[in-house]
Amino acid sequence: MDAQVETASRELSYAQAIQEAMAIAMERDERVFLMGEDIGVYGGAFQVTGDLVERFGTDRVMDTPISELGGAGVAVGAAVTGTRPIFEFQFSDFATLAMEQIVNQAAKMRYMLGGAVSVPVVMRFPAGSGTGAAAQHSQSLEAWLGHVPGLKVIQPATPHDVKGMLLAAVEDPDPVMIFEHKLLYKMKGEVPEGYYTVPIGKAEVRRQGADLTIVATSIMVHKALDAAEQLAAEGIDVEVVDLRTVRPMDRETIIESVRKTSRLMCVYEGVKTLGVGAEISAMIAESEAFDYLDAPIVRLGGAETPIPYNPELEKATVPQVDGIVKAARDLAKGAR
Amino acid sequence: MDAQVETASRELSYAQAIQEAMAIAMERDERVFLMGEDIGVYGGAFQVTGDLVERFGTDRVMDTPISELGGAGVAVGAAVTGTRPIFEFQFSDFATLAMEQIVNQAAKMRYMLGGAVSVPVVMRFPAGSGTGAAAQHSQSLEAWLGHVPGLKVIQPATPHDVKGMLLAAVEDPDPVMIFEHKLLYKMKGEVPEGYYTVPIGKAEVRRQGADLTIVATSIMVHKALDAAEQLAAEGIDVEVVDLRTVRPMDRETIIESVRKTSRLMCVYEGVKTLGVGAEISAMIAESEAFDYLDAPIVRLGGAETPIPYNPELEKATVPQVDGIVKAARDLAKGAR
Amino acid sequence: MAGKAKTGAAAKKDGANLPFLYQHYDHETLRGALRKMYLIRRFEEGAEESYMRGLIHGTMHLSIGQEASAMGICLGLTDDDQITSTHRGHGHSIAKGADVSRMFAEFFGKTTGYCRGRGGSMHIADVTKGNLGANGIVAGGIPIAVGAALTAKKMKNGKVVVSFFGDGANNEGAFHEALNMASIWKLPVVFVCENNGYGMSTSVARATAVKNIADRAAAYAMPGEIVDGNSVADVAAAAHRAIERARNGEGPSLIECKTYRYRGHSKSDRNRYRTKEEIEEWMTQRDPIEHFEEELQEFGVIDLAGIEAIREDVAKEIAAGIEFAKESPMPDVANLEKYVYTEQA
Amino acid sequence: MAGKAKTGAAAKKDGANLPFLYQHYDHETLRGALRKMYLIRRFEEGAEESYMRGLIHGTMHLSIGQEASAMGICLGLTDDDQITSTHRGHGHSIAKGADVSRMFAEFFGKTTGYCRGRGGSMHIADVTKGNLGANGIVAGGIPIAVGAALTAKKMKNGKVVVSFFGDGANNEGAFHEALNMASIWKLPVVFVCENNGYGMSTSVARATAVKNIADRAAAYAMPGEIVDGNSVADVAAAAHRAIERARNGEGPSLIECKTYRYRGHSKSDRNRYRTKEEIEEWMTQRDPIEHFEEELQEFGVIDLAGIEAIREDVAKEIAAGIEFAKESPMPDVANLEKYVYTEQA
Ligand SMILES: Cc1ncc(C[n+]2csc(CCOP(=O)(O)OP(=O)(O)O)c2C)c(N)n1
Ligand SMILES: Cc1ncc(C[n+]2csc(CCOP(=O)(O)OP(=O)(O)O)c2C)c(N)n1
Ligand SMILES: [Mg+2]
Ligand SMILES: [Mg+2]
Repeated sequence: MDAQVETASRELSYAQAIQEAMAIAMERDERVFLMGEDIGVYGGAFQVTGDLVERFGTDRVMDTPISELGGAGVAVGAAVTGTRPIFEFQFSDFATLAMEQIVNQAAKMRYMLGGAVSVPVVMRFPAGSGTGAAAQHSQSLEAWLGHVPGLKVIQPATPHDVKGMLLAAVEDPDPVMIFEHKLLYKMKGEVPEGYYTVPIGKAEVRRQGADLTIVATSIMVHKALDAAEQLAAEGIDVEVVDLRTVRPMDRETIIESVRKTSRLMCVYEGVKTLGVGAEISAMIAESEAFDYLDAPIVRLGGAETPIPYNPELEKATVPQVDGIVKAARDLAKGAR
Repeated sequence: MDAQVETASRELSYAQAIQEAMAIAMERDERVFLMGEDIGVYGGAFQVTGDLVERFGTDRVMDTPISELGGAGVAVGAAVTGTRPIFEFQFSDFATLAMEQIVNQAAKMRYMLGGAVSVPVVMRFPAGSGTGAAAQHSQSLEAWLGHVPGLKVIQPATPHDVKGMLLAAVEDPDPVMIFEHKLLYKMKGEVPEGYYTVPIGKAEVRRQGADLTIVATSIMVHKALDAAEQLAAEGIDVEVVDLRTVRPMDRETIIESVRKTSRLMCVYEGVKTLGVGAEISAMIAESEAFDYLDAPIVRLGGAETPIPYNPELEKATVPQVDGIVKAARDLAKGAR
Repeated sequence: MAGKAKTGAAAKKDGANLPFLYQHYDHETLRGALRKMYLIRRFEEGAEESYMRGLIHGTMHLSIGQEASAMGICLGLTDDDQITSTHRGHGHSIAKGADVSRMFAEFFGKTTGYCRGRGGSMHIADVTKGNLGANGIVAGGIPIAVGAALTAKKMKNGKVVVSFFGDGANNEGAFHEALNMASIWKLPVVFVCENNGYGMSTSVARATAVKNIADRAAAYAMPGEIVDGNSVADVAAAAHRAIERARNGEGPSLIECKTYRYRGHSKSDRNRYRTKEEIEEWMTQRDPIEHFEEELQEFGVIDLAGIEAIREDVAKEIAAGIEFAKESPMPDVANLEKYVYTEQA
Repeated sequence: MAGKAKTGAAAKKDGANLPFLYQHYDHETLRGALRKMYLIRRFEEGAEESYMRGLIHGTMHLSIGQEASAMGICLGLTDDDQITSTHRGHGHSIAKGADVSRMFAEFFGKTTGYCRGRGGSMHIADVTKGNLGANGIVAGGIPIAVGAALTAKKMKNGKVVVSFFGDGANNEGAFHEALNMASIWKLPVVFVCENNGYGMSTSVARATAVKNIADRAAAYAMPGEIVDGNSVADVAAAAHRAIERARNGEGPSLIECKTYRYRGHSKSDRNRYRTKEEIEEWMTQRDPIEHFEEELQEFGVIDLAGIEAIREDVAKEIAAGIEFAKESPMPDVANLEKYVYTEQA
């Protein structure tokens, strides 16, 4: 799966895997440094940077003032002049303050200058609902950035992937946006030691299946896998594809899967309308795989509402395992 | 089509129609006022407000400093406390600076407060390419806002509609975002005198046809109609649906059309990936209309690139009549 | 809270040596202010405890230690005046007149809450009392306050708007843009920076180029005043001047209240960025409630028995509020998409 | 332009009565500066004419009348130093060493242009000479300049970064956030506000709460200096101080150059917001090139014949540049998506 030989591995949480990736990146390349609000002594709002400041010092683990637009712009300016900043937004929702620098500057600078520069900046966005933090701290905005040429947008779903993709992102000459679901931070998984990369732009089949393809993103990969287990007991054999990269999207892997199963369901947490699943669906509907489709393409996305505070309402806002099972069952029905 | 009786009409440009709508709104309701950069004595970057400041004074046609985030926030705060601001962004690209106030505040305030307030703000976004203004002054970002529950997002394509929809927007209790293609500003069309509204949320069939449905947005409606004329000469009978509203989307009209023609093409200027056409396509692919589809759903959207300065490159970036004709011909082929 | 001002003779009698607060407000109002400060503190302690017990989820930001600025400012406002608040907004909410029962209910996610369970702590609001809402976005409320002040000016309704925000917020672009507009348009708004020394873990010295946030007022050609944010009397005096100025059409002001939060930033704070001694000193030497109590006693506004009565009364109100919240119904999931848009006939 | 400084004896000989500019730079450098100012003006006149003739499309923002600030600032910079520029960036670009042929080629949309025809006037850049680019977003370049200065500090490469922006830009949040960060981190950056009195149609008085943009420097604890932006000598002296300060690790400065643009804001300006008299006065009484010529003659740096020679030379360079641009090839539409991402092996 990865270019590099994987050596020993052990269990790490998703947050630890990110931290390890950042430490390795900083050790390998002195141009790499971290910027963000409270990532130093506080360790980051989600303790992702943790104690890195003690190891690398305040010059390489830089607390910024609460200035998302300016901070992102500083990262862009630093990147374009020869460093490799990793910029942490405290919550992805605050990207709303920095869209100018992300979209008008970072994404377009190389193009506008006819190739004269590259902008090797990495931005990290803790995203998603489920923490009771309500409407302004729970959004999933990856679809916005996925709409922007010049950016690469990833949503790693496992500790293994987030480490490898972050290391790939740091080496990427272009701006890479990483959406990290907050509920994944504590999830554990096998993570190889040392340096390795996981390529940006490649989806991964997490589970082979014959009856139905679910393309899921981020935390929904795990919910889809849970649902697949339940459905297996009913005799419905689900293939689960982890999208991993929103932009550029891995058409081949998805098309191949749909060709095999003839049924497609997209599961994503962002608002359904114009969310990532809209693109997956539309991409298949205009591809050669269209001819293989035996049923409508189903999307399970976030409800058409801001994220509410009340935990029951909050859960109801995004796809849950039960809902995936039900929708997949309905979709698969016609197949047998 | 409209609730109100239409009286005499005459030709107006799209820009004049907007100006007339704003004047009527201000005359009808003293809570209505305009805010924006250089909308006063300058008349607006595209001369949309024109000489309104002479008629209504600087208190109701307010020049703001160059402060998009703050300006939008002021409009939101004014709206929530009892006025009806119409806020002009000089270019839609500058929405990138104000996404925080648009998305976190205006769109969510009613919800977060459990219905205790409404936010009747109107924001106007001159959008699109074709003016040689390059990457930071040519974007089509309606898909972003279309992804945000709490907002209404419209793209009127004709002078008639923009006047009626703007008047509807001003009366709407919720935030309405209007994307106005800059190349439409000088386009002329019949516009009824006086007050009338065109409903938000209703698509419009601009041309009846049997072989193929094109759902187009904004300026692409006109290109699609031109293409349809050419195709008619070849015996291909195209139905052209003007989407008009991105959010909430008029599923019924589109489904009905696809049911009739069995073929769907979406034409839009925004970047193809995750643009408005992705939603139209996905909506049909999961609807009952799926069963009527005789061919893949084709999307013609903007290229996966920032808008270049060079005029030939710029044209190549967005769908043009020739390309629509060719794609529609290919799509229709199987039909006969 | 609409503080009741003394009139004519009563005001004169107290003599000019008394601080403004004690000259300007009658005893009942002052006792009411103390009561509200207790209500704020006990509300937050109650919320904290409910959180520990798993009755409240999510996160919350407690303003314990900062009660004087909320109270001192709101004392000068009428119910018609408006405020915008912050993530640390419980104090502002209560000082502006919110009912703690409905606040608890909101924290418990209940339909009887101020936001019908949709908003929680970070979006607590009470528009009937002029509180336009807490805000999850640092500095997000500042432009909104300026917009509210624009409405006030346009409608000539005499309202004044106060925008509360923290020291961290002053480095946001929204702060800059909003203060500039308020100034050029001479809007009736008062900017109140509650400088508790830190934006999360980042001290003012590390985040802000100037020593005092009020030093930035000059960049917007408005008066900037620094006050002891733990002294109700000092805050109220500055608030009065700024509110009068706003009310008279003379434009905005910036007040910086130097204060301190006792608790961590939120529920995820390891407290590595400040010393125990520092916290200890503020808690023992500069507590705003203790300080106010001493003054009130000194000026004969209340005695120990009176204070005790307030404490008991507040404890009851808090207990009843929690009870109300517990008993209240949860929202119906079927109503998930309600309130996204305004229901139209 | 790396201005050549006089050394030792030569510097001394000129005596301390001369303005800094004439003490510090040798005659050749000074004549070079005049030549560049002509180059800027003639370039823009040439671009304007080409636009009228339909050879250039889109829009453009001419800096005619503002040449002294571009030149006076860049005189103090080496080729390694960097700048970020604005929508009104032709002067900065040329002053920083760009070749007018490649600039014309860019305006004509040709592959030989600085941006290979992708950027046009609003994105003109020449990174080999340290110009990180014009910017279509007002204030968009300011944080980027601070980032470049952060690189300089991290890499200890001795570079100084200048960020040009207009008076209108100073009301953007990006200005505020960027200046604050530059100050707290003591970065080697000089903020240069070219105050030409208007942001599009909106005068400083109507848009900005303070009279001078430099008044805002105090809010970021950095020196703020106001200079006659139409005097190369005044600009260069202030630039020298600020650049030295930056180079010595003492942190950022803000320089406000009071100047004026002769032309409309862009190609869509009805010019309703200022009077003919005002324009006339600046053009006839305060032209930066005329002013500089007078000084140069007064101090014996050049004579009329020398000036005439420069004019002719510049005219030739401009004509050749336009010719080059006309002759250059158009980009191939097949390459539309090139340069969106970095080509990787
Ligand atoms: C735009 C934005 N950036 C960051 C955050 C995360 N955050 C919440 S509160 C806070 C600190 C705010 O500091 P200050 O303004 O001083 O208020 P205090 O918490 O001290 O009351 C931060 C960084 C946020 N909510 N919004
Ligand atoms: C963020 C943003 N807002 C608005 C504009 C439109 N615009 C371009 S230049 C300009 C005026 C800028 O004024 P100033 O900063 O004084 O520069 P000047 O044009 O006077 O050189 C405006 C409003 C823009 N390009 N970017
Ligand atoms: Mg603080
Ligand atoms: Mg200007």
